[in-house]
Amino acid sequence: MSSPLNFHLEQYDGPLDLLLDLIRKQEINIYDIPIARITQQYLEYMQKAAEMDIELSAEFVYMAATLIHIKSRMLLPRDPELDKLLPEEDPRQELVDRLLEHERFKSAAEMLQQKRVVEEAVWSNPQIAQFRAEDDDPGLAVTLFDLVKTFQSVMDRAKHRPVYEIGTEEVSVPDMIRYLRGVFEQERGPVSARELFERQRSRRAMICLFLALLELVKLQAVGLTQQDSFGEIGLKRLKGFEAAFAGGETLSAIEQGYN
Amino acid sequence: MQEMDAAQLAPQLTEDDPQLQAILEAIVYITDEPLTAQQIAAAIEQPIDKVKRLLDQLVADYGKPEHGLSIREVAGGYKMATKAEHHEAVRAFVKKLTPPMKLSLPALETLAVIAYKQPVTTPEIMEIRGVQGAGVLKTLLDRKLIAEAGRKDVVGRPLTYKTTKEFLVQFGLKDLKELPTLKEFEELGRLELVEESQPETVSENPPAENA
Amino acid sequence: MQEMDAAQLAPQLTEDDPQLQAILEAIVYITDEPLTAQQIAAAIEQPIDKVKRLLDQLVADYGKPEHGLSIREVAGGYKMATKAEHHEAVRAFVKKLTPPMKLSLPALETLAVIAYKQPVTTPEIMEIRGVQGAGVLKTLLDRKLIAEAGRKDVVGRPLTYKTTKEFLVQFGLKDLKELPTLKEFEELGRLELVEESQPETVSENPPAENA
Repeated sequence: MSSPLNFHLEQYDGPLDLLLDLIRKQEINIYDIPIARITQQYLEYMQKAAEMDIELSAEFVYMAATLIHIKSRMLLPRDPELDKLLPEEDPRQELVDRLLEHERFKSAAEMLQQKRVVEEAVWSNPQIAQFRAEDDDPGLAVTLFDLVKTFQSVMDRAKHRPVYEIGTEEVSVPDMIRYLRGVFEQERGPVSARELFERQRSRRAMICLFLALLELVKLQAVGLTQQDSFGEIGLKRLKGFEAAFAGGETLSAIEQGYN
Repeated sequence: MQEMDAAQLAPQLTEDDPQLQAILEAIVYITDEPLTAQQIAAAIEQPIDKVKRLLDQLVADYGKPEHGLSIREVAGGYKMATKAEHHEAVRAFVKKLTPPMKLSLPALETLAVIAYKQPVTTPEIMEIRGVQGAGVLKTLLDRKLIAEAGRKDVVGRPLTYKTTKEFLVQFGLKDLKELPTLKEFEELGRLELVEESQPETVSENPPAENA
Repeated sequence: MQEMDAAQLAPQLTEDDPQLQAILEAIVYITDEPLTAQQIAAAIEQPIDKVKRLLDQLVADYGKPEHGLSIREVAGGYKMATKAEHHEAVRAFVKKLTPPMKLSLPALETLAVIAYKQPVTTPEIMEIRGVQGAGVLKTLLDRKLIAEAGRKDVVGRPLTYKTTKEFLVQFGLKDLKELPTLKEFEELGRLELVEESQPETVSENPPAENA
């Protein structure tokens, strides 16, 4: 049997698209689908696709099974007496419903497409920016999706940051030096010492942080600043920062000292 | 009461109408998002009726063929833009503008399903489209054409989706009610089918339309 | 030569004048830089005389008091703008527009961290975001999107923060359980990789310019 489809093997978005195409191209009455013929053509398509190494998704296989099942149900002779008592639904009914539903949404998609075409031919040129005061920052309009997306990117960033797990009992002075190195590689301005200490989740971590800071001050990698007496103590990387970590010798020396 | 007010204020109103209409024109011109008559009326402290009437007058005025601009009702508000029929001439001058965003057919289909069935879950969308995978959802979310609409009260409490105001704007719709009903699409489909063979038993009840 | 062309085309020209005037209006509207009559005439391939005449007609039309817009000759070119006498009204209007909820990126990031990790302390937020400074907390507190949630029982007893009812309202959530999980979000992304290999995302920029 010659196929109604010129098998340049169109890519179908799913089995419903393929079935609709078969039905519409042959001007078949969708309410009375010749299921045997359609099943054969459907399987032919799958065959050709396989020959051409086109991978069809699992839905195509599932639909093939559905078609064959409907076909076999149509072949089964019906008991006329039973039919009177319990008239059976046309085995094709559910498939027809799905096809029609799918087709309606395809039409709706086309309608949207057409509307887009019109909108794409239309331009507007709002001038509101000229009337907005400079100090009100337009910022971002925010949706729930933005919120999740933002959280996701924050988490991703956190994953790729050289941060050392702190707060565990295992934390050591060299750990803290590495941690501080990470902080000051990102931060050039002064960092509040109080905030750094607040971040620590154990007493041990705080002690290690304190010792690590002393080491870095000694190496002249980091300097302490204080604006006024009893004011906030700030930490700032110094010129010696790069040199202190170059080669890794200093670090390993300190490491040995504490082990 | 309205009438009485109108009568009382009549001379004044008539007098400042052109002035007010001019202000409304300027406002519609500068705004980037479609603003409703209510929003405009509240902001300029004028009666809504009058504002609405003058806005509709503006819509009608700009509708005339000698205007290359139009004021349209989109997403419940008023928006000024060039008319589509002049797109070729205008396009020559807007090359620098961002290219229109293209949506793939799967994305459009998914959008159509959401537009008609909202709020709708991912499994429901996949069921109608007959394919697995809802990857285009992220694209639609990124473009702000759809948004999350809470969770459905079924097992697994899946997320549901709805279309946004941006959707209305991008597709030039006044509101969702302006969308043709799904039934209308079905009828179109049936008209296409040459009516030689009458639908058989199966067609008695066309699937219910849940728009 | 110009004149000869014009003479040849004369009858046709007269007929399509309103059409051309509409096109000129659309062009003057859409361009930000003042365009000269020469530039416009060349681009739309129309005689300069006619273009000039119609542009002047447009200038006169918009000059009428019922228009809030004007087309003016600036720097040798034509430019559309709101009329100066309505600037106060327009400025007042813009000021009164209730702005949609807008948040800066740092504020949004902080809010996201609080939403998912609450109750959470400032050091923890900074730790997760990988930045110093928590100035945006005040913004979020001012907007009533977050609130204090007691002190954490660790060294220093830092304050913790949580999201508020207002947060739920703003994001259309029934309760916090409705927040999409990161897993759901990742699935969206994963599905997209599978399905979407076409160049769907044409433009990086939001299509603000397209109506």
